[in-house]
Amino acid sequence: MDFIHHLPVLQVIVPLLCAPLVVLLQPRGLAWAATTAVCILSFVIALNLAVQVIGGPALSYELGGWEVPFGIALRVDELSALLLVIVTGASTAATLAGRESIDSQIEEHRQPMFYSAWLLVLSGLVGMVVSADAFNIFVFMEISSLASYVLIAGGPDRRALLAVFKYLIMGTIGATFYLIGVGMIYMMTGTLNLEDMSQLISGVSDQKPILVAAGFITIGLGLKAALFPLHVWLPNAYTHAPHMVTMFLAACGTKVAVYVLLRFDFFVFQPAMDSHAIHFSLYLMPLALLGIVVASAVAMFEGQLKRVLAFSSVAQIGYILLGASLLSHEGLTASMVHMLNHALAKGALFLVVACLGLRLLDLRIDALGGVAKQMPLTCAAFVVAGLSLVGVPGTAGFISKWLLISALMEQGAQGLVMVALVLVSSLMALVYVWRIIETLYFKPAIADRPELKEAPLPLLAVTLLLASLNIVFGVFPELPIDLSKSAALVLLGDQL
Amino acid sequence: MNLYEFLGYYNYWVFAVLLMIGFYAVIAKTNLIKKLIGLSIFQSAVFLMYISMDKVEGGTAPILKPEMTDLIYSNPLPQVLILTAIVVGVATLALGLAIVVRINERYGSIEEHDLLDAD
Amino acid sequence: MIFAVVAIAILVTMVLAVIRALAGPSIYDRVLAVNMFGTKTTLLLAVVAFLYGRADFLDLALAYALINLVGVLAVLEFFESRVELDRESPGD
Amino acid sequence: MTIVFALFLLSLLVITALAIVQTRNLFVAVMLLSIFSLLMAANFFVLDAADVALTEAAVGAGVTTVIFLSALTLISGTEKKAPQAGRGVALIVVTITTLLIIYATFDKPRLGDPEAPVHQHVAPFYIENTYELMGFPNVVTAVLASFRGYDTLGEVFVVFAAAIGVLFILDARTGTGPAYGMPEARGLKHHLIPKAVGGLLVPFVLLFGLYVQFHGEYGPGGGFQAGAIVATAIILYAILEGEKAALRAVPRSVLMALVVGGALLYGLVGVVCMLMGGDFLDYSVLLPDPVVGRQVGIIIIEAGVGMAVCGSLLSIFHAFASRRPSRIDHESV
Amino acid sequence: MTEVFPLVIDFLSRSLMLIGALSVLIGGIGVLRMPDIYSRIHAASLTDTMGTIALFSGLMLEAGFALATFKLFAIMVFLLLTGPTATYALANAVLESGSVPAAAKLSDGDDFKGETK
Repeated sequence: MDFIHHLPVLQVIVPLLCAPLVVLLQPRGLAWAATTAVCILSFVIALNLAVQVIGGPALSYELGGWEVPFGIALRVDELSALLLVIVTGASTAATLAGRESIDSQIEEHRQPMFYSAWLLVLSGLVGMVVSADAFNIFVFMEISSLASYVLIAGGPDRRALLAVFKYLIMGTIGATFYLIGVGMIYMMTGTLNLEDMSQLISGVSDQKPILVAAGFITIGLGLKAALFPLHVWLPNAYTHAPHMVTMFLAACGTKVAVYVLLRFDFFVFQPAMDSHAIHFSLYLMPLALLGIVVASAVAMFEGQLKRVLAFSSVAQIGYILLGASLLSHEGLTASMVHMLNHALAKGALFLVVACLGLRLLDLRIDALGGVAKQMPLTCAAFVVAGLSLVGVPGTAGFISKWLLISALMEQGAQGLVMVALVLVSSLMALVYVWRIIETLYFKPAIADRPELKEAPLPLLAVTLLLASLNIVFGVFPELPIDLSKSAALVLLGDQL
Repeated sequence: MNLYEFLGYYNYWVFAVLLMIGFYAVIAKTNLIKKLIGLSIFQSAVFLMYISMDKVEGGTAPILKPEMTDLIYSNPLPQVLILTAIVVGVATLALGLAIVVRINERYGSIEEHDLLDAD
Repeated sequence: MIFAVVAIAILVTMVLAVIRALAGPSIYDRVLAVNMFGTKTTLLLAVVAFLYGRADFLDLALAYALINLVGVLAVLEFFESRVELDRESPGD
Repeated sequence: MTIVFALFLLSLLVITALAIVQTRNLFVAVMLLSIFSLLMAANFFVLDAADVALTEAAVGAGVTTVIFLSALTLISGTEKKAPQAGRGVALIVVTITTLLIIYATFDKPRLGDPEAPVHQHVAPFYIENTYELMGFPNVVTAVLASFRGYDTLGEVFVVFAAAIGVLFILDARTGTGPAYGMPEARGLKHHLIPKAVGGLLVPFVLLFGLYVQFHGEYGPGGGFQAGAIVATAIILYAILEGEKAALRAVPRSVLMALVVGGALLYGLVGVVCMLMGGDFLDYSVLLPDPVVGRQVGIIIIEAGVGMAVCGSLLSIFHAFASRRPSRIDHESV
Repeated sequence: MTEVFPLVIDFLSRSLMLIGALSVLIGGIGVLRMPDIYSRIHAASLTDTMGTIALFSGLMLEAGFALATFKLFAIMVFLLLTGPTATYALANAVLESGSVPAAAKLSDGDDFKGETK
C-alpha cells in the first residue's frame, strides 16, 4: 500500500471512521485520548500533504478507481493544503488543551458522543477542503454542519439551544441554496466535477440558469461563511457554545466555507464568464467593507467577552473577502495569510476565554477586573493575541494587514478609501481589545470573587504556544507568505 | 410555444412556488415546529427540481432490461443525488426536532416571541 | 387506455381526499382522508406500473401500503396521548 | 400521459403545501405533510425515479411523520397566533428568490427534453457501462454504491451524526426521569384488532425489508430503503405493543451496535480495498474477477448502509418516544 | 375456443378494473359529501375494499402468470388486511373521543352514550 498516494483520502477517512469508534469508548479519558490522537494524526497527514504539494504538482485521487467526470475525485493543491493545516491544527490545539474545559462543560456520560461529533466536524471540514466534486462538497458540508450543531448545543446555557436552532435553520437554508445552485449548473453542463464544470460552463455561461446559479451558490456559501448581512447566526452560536467548540469553529469553521466560495468563484465561474469577476468584486467588496466596519463597531459596545470576539470574527471574514475581491495576486495573498493569522490569533484568544471560563462563571467584561494579578500568564497570552488581532507591528496580524493595505494601495483612489476604512476598523479593534486588557490589568477585582488559579498546565501551555506563534510568524513571516503566494496563484490559475 | 412545451416547464414553476411557500414559512412563521415543517417543504422543492431533470421523453426508470434493446432510460445521476439529499434532510429535521423539544423543556414555549422575551 | 382511465379516476379520488383533508373539520376526518389518500396512492402506483409496462415496480406499492398503515396508527396513537396529556394538565 | 399526471400531482402538491403553512393545528400540519410526501413520491415515480420514490415514501412519509408526531406529543400541538412583524421582509426576500428562479427557468431545457445537457455528458456512461462493469441492471444502485460510493459513505455518516446528535441533545441514555412517557394502558394496547393484524404483519414487513435490501441490485431498493422499511416495521410494533416492548425486542445497545457497525462496515470495505492495492472503495480488487468483486463489495456496503440507517432511525424514534412529555424545568439563567 | 379465451379474459379484466375505478371514485365522493365522520368512514372503507379487490383482480388477469401476479396478490392481501384495520382503529378513536353519529342524534340522542358533545 502506497501511503503517499492514499494521503488525500486518508486525511478524510481517518477522523471519519474513528468517529463511530469513539462513541463506544466509555471511560471519559479514553474518548478524549482517542480524539486527540486522531487529531494529531490528521495534523501530521496535513503537514505531510503540505510538504508534498509545495513546489510539487497538485495531488489528485480518484475514489473507487473511476476516472474523473464519472467518479468523485479529491484534489490537494497549495490552497487546500493551507486550509488543511489550519483546520487540523486548530482541532489538534483544541483537543490537546481542552480536556479540563470540556470536562467542566459537558457531563461525563455525554462526552463520547461529543467527541464523536467533534471528529465528524473535523472530517466534514477536511472533506470539503479536499473534494473536487460539487455535490460531494455538499455532503461533507452537511456532515460538518450537523455535527457542529451538536457541538454547539452542548453549551451549558439554555440560550445555546436557541442559538443553535437559528444556526440550524440558516445553515440548512445556506446548504439548500448551494444545492439549488449546483443543480442549475448540473442542468446546463451535465457534470459535477469542478474542473470538468469549469470547462463545460464556458459554452453556456451566458445563459440565465448559470447566472442565477452563481448567485445562489454565493449566497448559500455566504450564509455558511457568515458573510456580513448573513452573519446573524454567528455571534450567539459562538457565545453560547462550549468554549473549546468556539475556539475550534472560530479558528476554522467559516474559513472553509470562504474557501469553497473562492474555489467556485475563481475556479468555475471566472474563467468562463466575462462579467463574473466584475460582479464578484462589485457585490462582495461593499459587503466585506460594511462587515468590517459594522461588526468592529458592534464589538466595541458588546459587554460579554465571547460576544466581542465573535463580532470581531465577522469583521475578520470581511478582511479575508476584501482581499479576495480585489482579484489581484497581492490581494489574494493577503487573504490567505490573514486566514492563517486570524486562526492563530482567534484560536489563542478563545483559548484564553477557555482558561478564564474554567475559573470564572461570569464572562462579562465588567466581571473580569484585576484577573491579571492572579492569572498573569493567561492574560499575557491575551495581550499578545489581542495585539495580533489589532495588527500591531511585530505580530502576525500586522503582516496580513500590511499585505492587505499594500494590495489596496494598488487600486488607486478607491483603494485609498478602503485603506482608510481598514485603518478605522483596526482602530476600533484596538479599542475593543484595549478595553478588555484594561479591565484585566488595571480595574479592581469585583468584591466577592474567590481566589483564582492559573489554568491547568496543558491548556495554559497550548494557549501560550499559540500566542507565541503569533509573534514568531510576525517576526519570520516568510513561510506563511510563500505558501499563501502559491495558494493565491492556484486560485488565479492561468489568468495571470 | 405549444401546450406540450408550456407544460414542460410546469415542473420548474411548481418547484419555484413550493420553494417560495417553504421559504416563507421558514422566515415568517414564529412557531419553531412550523419553521421546521417549512424547511422540509423547502428542501422537497429542491428534490423536485433535480428529479425533473432526469426525465427523458418516452424513457423509463434506469433499471436496465437487457432483453429489450430499444428502451430509453432516464438519467440515474440526479436520482442518486436526491437519494442522498433526502436522507440528509431527514437527519437535519430530526436534529432540529430534538433541539425544539429541549427548547420547550427549558423555556416552556416554542413560540419565537415568547423565547425572545424569556432571555 | 384502460389503465389511463383507471389512473385518472384514482387521481380524481385523490383530489377529493385532499379536499376532505383540507376541509376537516375534525382531526379524525383528516386522518380518514390521509388514510384514503395513502390507499389511493398505492392503487395508483400499481396501475401506473402497468401503464409504463414496468410491472417489476410493484414493490413500491407494497411499501406504500405499509407506510400508510403505520402513518394512520401513529397519528391515532400520538394524538390520543397528547389529548390525554392536555386533559391531565389543562392550561398547557 | 406523464404531463397529465404531473399536472394533477403538482397542483395537488401546491395546494397541500399552502394548507400546511396555513393550518394552526400542528398535528394537522404533520398529517398534511405526510400527504405531501406521498404526493412527492408519486411524482417521483411518474418521473421515472423509482428508487427515489421508494425512499421518499419510506423515509419522508413514514419515518419523518412518526418522528414529528412523537416530538409533537412532547410539546404543544397548536400554533399560537403571533404578532407578524417579519412578514413584510419575509415576503420580499421570498419573492426575490422566486423571481430569480423563474427567471432562470427560461433557458432551462424543458421536461423530458432528450437533448438536454444532463443526458449527454456523464449519465450515458453509467447507463451504457453498468451491465458490463457490475453485472446487474439497477443503474441507480451502481452509481450510488460504486461510481459515487464516497458520497454514500458521507451520507451514512450524516445519518450517524443525526443519531448521536439526537441522543446527545435529548440525553436519552441518562435515565433521568421515567424512561417511558406513556402509561401502559393507553393508546392501541386495548385494541384487539389492530394488535392482532399488526402482529401478523410485522414479520412479513421485516421479510419485505430484507427483500428490498438484497434485491436492490435488480429492482428499486437498496440499503436506505430497506433500513427505513425495517425501522418502520419495528416502529409499527412499538405503536401496537408499546414502546417498551419494542425496546425489549431491539434494545438500545443493539441499535447503537447497528449504527456503529454499519458505518464501520462501509468504511472498512473501503480500507480493505486500499490494503489490497486499489483506491479507496475500488471494489474490483476484492476478488480476482473485478465484476464479481464489485458485486460483493456493493452487497457488503449496502448491508452497512441498511444497518446504519435502520439503527439510526430507530434510535432517533426511541429518543423521542421514550421521553416524558412536558417536563419543564425552567431554570434561572 | 382457444381464440375466444384471451378475449374473455381481456373483457373480464377490463370490466373488473372499471368497476374498481368506479367504486373508488364513489368512495371519494362519499367521503366528500357524507354528513358526519361515521358515515364518511363507512363510505371510504366499503368502497376501498371493493375497489381494491376489483382493481387488483383485473390487474392480475391482465398480468397473467408472472411474478407480478404474485406481487399483486400480496399487495391486495396486505391492503385488505390493513385497510379495515386502520378504519377500525379510526372509528374506535372517534367513538372514544365522544362524537355522536348524526343518525343517532336525529332519532333520539339520549340512548347513545349520553350527549357528551
